[in-house]
Amino acid sequence: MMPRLEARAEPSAWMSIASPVIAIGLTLVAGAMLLTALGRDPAEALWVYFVSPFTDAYSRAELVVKAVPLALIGAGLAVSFRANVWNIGAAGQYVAGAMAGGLVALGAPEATGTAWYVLYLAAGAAGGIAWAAIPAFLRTRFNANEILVSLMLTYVAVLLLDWAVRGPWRDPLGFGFPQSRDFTQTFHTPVILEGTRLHAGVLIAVIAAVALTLMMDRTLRGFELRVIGAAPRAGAFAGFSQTGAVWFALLVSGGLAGLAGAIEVSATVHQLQPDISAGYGFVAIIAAFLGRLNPAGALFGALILAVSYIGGENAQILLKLPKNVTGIFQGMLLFFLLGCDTLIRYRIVWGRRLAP
Amino acid sequence: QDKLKVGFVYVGPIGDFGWTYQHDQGRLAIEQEFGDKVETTYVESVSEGPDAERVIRQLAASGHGLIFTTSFGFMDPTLKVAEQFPEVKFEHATGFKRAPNLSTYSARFYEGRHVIGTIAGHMTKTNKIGYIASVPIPEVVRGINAATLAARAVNPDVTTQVIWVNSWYDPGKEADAAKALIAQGADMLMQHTDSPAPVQVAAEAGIHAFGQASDMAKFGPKAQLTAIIDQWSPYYIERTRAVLDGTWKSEDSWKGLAAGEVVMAPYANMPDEVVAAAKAAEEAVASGAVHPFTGPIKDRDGTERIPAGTVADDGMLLGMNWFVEGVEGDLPQ
Amino acid sequence: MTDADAPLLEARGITRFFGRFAANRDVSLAIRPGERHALLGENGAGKSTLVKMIYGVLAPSGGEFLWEGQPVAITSPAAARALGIGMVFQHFNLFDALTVAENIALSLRGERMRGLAARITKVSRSYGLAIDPNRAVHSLSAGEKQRVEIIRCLLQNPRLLIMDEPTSVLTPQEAEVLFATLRRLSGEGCAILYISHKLDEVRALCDAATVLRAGEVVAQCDPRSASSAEIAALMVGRDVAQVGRTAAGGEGPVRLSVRNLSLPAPSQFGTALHDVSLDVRGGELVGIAGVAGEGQSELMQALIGERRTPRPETVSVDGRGVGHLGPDPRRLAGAAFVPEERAGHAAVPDMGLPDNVLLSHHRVERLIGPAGWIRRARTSDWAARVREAFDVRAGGARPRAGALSGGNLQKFVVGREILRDPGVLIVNQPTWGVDPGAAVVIRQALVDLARRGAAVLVISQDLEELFAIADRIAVIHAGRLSAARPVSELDAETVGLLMGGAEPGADRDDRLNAETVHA
Amino acid sequence: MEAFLISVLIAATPFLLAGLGELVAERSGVLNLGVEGMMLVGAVAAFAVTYTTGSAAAGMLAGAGAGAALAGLFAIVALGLLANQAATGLALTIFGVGASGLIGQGFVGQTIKPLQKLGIPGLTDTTALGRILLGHDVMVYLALALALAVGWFLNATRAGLMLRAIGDNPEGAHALGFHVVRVRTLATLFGGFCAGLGGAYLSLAYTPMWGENMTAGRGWIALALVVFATWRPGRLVAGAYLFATVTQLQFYGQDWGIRLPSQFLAMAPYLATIAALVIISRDVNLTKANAPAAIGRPFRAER
Ligand SMILES: Nc1ncnc2c1ncn2[C@@H]1O[C@H](COP(=O)(O)OP(=O)(O)OP(=O)(O)O)[C@@H](O)[C@H]1O
Ligand SMILES: Nc1ncnc2c1ncn2[C@@H]1O[C@H](COP(=O)(O)OP(=O)(O)OP(=O)(O)O)[C@@H](O)[C@H]1O
Ligand SMILES: [Mg+2]
Ligand SMILES: [Mg+2]
Repeated sequence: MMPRLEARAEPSAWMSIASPVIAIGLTLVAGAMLLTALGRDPAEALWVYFVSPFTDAYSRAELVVKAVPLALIGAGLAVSFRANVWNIGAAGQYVAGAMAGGLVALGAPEATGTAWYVLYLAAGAAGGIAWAAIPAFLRTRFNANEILVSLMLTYVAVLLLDWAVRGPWRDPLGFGFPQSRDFTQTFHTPVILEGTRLHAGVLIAVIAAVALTLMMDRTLRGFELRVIGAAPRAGAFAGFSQTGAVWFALLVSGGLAGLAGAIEVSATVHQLQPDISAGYGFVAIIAAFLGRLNPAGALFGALILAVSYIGGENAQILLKLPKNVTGIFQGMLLFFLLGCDTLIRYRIVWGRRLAP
Repeated sequence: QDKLKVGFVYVGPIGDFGWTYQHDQGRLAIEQEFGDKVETTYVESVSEGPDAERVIRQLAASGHGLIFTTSFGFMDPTLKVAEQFPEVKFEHATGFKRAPNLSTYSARFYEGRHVIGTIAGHMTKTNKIGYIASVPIPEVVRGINAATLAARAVNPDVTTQVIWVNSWYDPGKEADAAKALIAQGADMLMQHTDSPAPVQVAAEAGIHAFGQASDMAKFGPKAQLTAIIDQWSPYYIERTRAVLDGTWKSEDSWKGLAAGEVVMAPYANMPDEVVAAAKAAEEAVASGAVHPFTGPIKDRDGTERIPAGTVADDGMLLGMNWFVEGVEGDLPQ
Repeated sequence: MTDADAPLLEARGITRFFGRFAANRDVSLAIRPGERHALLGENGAGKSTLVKMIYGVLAPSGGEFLWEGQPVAITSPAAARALGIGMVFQHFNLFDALTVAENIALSLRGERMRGLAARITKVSRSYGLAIDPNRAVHSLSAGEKQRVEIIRCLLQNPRLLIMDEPTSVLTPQEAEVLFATLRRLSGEGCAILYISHKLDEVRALCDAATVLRAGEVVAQCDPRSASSAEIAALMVGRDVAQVGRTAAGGEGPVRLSVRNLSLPAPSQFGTALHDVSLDVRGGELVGIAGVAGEGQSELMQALIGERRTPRPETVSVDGRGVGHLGPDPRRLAGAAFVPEERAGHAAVPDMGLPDNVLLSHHRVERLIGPAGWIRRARTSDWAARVREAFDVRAGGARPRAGALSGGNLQKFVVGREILRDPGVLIVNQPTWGVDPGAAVVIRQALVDLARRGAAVLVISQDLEELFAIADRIAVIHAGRLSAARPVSELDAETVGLLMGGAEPGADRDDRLNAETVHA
Repeated sequence: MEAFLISVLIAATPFLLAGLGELVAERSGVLNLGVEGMMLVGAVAAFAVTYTTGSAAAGMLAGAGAGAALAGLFAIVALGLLANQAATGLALTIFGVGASGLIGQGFVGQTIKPLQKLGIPGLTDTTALGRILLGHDVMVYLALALALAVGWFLNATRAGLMLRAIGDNPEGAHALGFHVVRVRTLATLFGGFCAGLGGAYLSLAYTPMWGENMTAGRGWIALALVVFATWRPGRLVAGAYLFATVTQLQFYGQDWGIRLPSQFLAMAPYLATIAALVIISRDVNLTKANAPAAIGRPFRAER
């Protein structure tokens, strides 16, 4: 007897809480099977993956450090996806933000004072916004698919950064290696917990996510984006501008991605180099979906992903498990989550229901 | 019970059959050599960005006594963690920042390039060497120059055509670049990228190529003349032993053919007299009789960079960002 | 081994659940060859559900079908077609991107495309339903689309033809052609199962009727010998009131004025508007008649402000030119709108009723506080008032708009605008697919609003409706609007001719030219 | 120039294979963004099987099968459980990258015999045209044949008609008795099959080896090509060759003395894609004409 989906009269409130829990549970089960197949003790391996990152203060701080850019980008993407605008190029906007920030930090080596740091962050956001404005313009003006345009621009941004740090921005004292000069102390995001790398960026991420959540749920602007995402013609009837929504969604998500780039660079590596992005832009998409396209939820999604990353590193160190297992875990988690979310609006029935 | 834990941080996957693969071979050599006395760990595909510091620290914190970080981009994070863990010994490849518990090491691959340049100078019929280059850093530029100088010493008509692929590892791009070079008339392919794709292309086109990082002969048994093998095992074994013996101290190691860190794969597919010339060149460099960068050397604008009778010092080598005469292709400044 | 006396198709005790909800319960009926059988019932009575089961689209939860006396399991539309059952769907079931011939080929098994075009032309000629097999379906008018659906059935030589509300998109004249076709078919022995809300039509055409209410059969009757009022009472279970009309009040001021409105077609599938002009005075209800796809949606878009013109004076509300403005300023000027499609245009199905109030009222009813903050309590309050005033029934305290039945959602979107007491109300298809009971409520509300001094413009394809409520009627055809004339000077025949494009300056060729110019 | 054209023909082949598969899937209304993941898994499976069995044909099939298997996963989640197709596709890519790396661990640094070149003695070697057009491996021609076959299937067969109808209006197709989910699943599997073949081409012919992430973004380009081609197989062929030309230019361009930083040359394919998208999309009628109206929209059959 084949299982069927049957629509629920109303979305299940219970399932919307339970779904991520079930998804994580299923990931654990499937993961355990995979680990067993690889000849590992699943209990130990799962402990390393999912518990060990919480066991000491430094690791806990690192979880947050890893989660900050994911959360910032993910929160923006949640807004964008809700408006049915598919910004897949956050990685490019992240790089553009880091470069724009770099323009300030490298251009003003003598600068001191918080104002400069704020200017630096603003430049980062502006860089992301500028990069996101390209797909926004091409979509609204020429109807060009924003998924593909933003994606292609990611490659362009990465190559541009590569060129910059090997060319004009190369550190003259760096033996020709591809990296810029170090940012001065002015442009370091302050550490907020001594002895760790936990930095003030986390505050920005939390504030941004909460603010965006309030905007989406409580303000006309958020309502507008939700309406246009859910029923574009109703948006037109309400007098909301589709073009405006595309611009807004891309600029907000691009701006946050750019901000994430600037923060990350100024908090961890303190200089520009080709490899600053570490795939954040792409993975943040998962964070947004894990948070069910709710900006505050993206905080949670980012944290889960951070656990899977750091757990994955620990698994390499402690269990000598290959890195690829982490990718498989992330893929599975997303599959299960997407699958389980179906249960919010549908129930599974086996065979035909003949009577109520 | 006092096992020494040795950690490795890799920039790529151990499956790249190039840079990271060779470092991992070095790691395995340590296990071979010391057996029960050591335990090794590696973390692969660590991006050179924000993650590196955490990974290195995690290794230090989990009881590793010796940690090799095997890419230039790990320099600052390694230094930072080294400051936090004074009892742990760190070894950073290809960098230039040191600390009491942080050594740096690299290998003089350009010595190998001198040898393959010599071979190419003898073997080329079209007088054109194709060079698949990854990214424009001094390490790569130095290799191009060393090979070109050696080839032109044998045959002044040789030119080297460079194509940048902007990647250390992208088989498709490397193959495409190789084909483009062959189309341009190159009958010797050199590469400073990690995949064996160019050797395969050479094999297919019936021309010759030089392997990179590891012996790629099986990808082109008829094509590969030799390969420059990154042989990290002697250094890794030596440094591990030093830690075990308590004799480790911070230093800068930059060794080449003489120390067996740069090894030439078996010479093949060439006449005996070329083999002899290759061996002679190898021998001369290893013994120190010949330095690949001996003046007079002009860059391709005609400016004399190394005057007659002098050899380039290490500082010049480390910062090399100009092409010698005979190299064609763009060099970003 | 068929029983000669057995009905062609018999349904016995058919039941169908959607979740816990029984859309059909113990439904039995029988149809004989050559019979023209009407299936009647208010919205949601279960008519479409029943015929979908007969056609194999849905599977019954219980009960059985007999074909010529033998039990059959109709497991798929293909199985139904193999038996000789053809169906014309309530909502067109055509593929816009494909040609007429391709659309038809899809429902014919083992048919060669090559000979098909010729057969289509032949059959369509013989039934007087001319159609070009090579045209893309998206370029067809609604009436033509229906022809395609019918020809699709005819080519299968059906023995039972099911038609689910076929005439809602036809002019009276086109409907006549259809009835002639159906009579001829039944004369040839084909049974017809006919669903319609238009009882006069049913009484003229059908010789048997089954009435459903809330999924159950409540009556079988001969429609020829019952009055429309009697049948309607059977359908709803009580007497259906008539819309009460008082004569239009004296000459009020012009509150809505449209002046020389022209707009190119929005896409290759749309209709261009040509020089549309119209005045609606306060206190008056003006109707715009027309078959589907003649520019009604385009006109509606232009009136709402979803599409604008550079010149303000093309649309004026209470003397203020708003042609260049969007929906919100027009609402602020005193206008209110109800577009045709309730789910997805007039309302967001996935949102609750308060959010759907916000949709059109966010600016005009001060539902938004400082900094764009939504005033939740006020909004909910508004939604509750609409529900109460218009008897909008829905399960649950906070239902999604999409969970409301069509009629209830329609009452909500109409009520939402009327409760604002707008000076100008423009409604497209106010009671489309709504049952007689709910329709009366809505129509009465429109008339009452007009009598309170508002200018009400109703666009409708339902002529009966317009004659019941409008003071003046204009006809839209090929994007042109005729002059509005008082109902007293009009009859259905005249309007029908106008709808078919009979009157000056607007014949079909002209429409084609217009389309090519704007394509 | 001759070598350039040959390179273009070869470089276009994986784009063409993966693009055709995605085109068919999208025509049925399925947007599968997981092409990159399916190509990678195809590449590793093809290599592994060819390495162990020595048969390139078996490898090709294995690659295609592995791609289809991953597509099956997509079908379960996106078509069966109605999950958001864009997100499911991204998950598929992440999963595919990880899985291919894990499977490929033992095959790094191994070699196989490259795919046999065809060639007509006398013709292939003697003339430039012969060298350019003839004498490639069988997949180069198979990809072209596949394009013809897909074109014929979509435009001239009843099944193709049905597939297009489903991509246009799944509800309507369902009411006519077509099995929407079944057809979409098959189209998705075909998409995975072709993507797997495209991956297999990389690891068996283009560069006969396995390396992690060796597709290097080609799956994404294939996706862009489908839009560029406005969902038409003929245009997809043109697009694939055009795109391969731009890709090859970055190497030959350095040779031909185009003095631009190599990074800018490397950007060219991406910028060209954007430019092409803009040119194609600005004409709404051109895109709309073949764009499957229901693309990406989940469908649930009620019966
Ligand atoms: N897809 C669905 N899933 C669950 N419930 C549904 C669905 N469609 C309709 N319903 C339920 O069935 C009821 C009737 O809905 P529907 O819109 O089909 O009615 P209708 O025929 O238009 O009725 P009305 O007479 O009000 O116009 C509603 O209460 C609704 O909750
Ligand atoms: N797929 C479905 N899921 C849930 N409920 C449904 C579904 N389809 C129909 N219903 C419900 O079954 C009931 C009967 O619907 P049906 O479409 O048969 O009505 P109808 O008599 O054809 O009405 P109308 O005159 O509006 O066409 C309605 O209440 C409807 O909401
Ligand atoms: Mg209904
Ligand atoms: Mg119905």
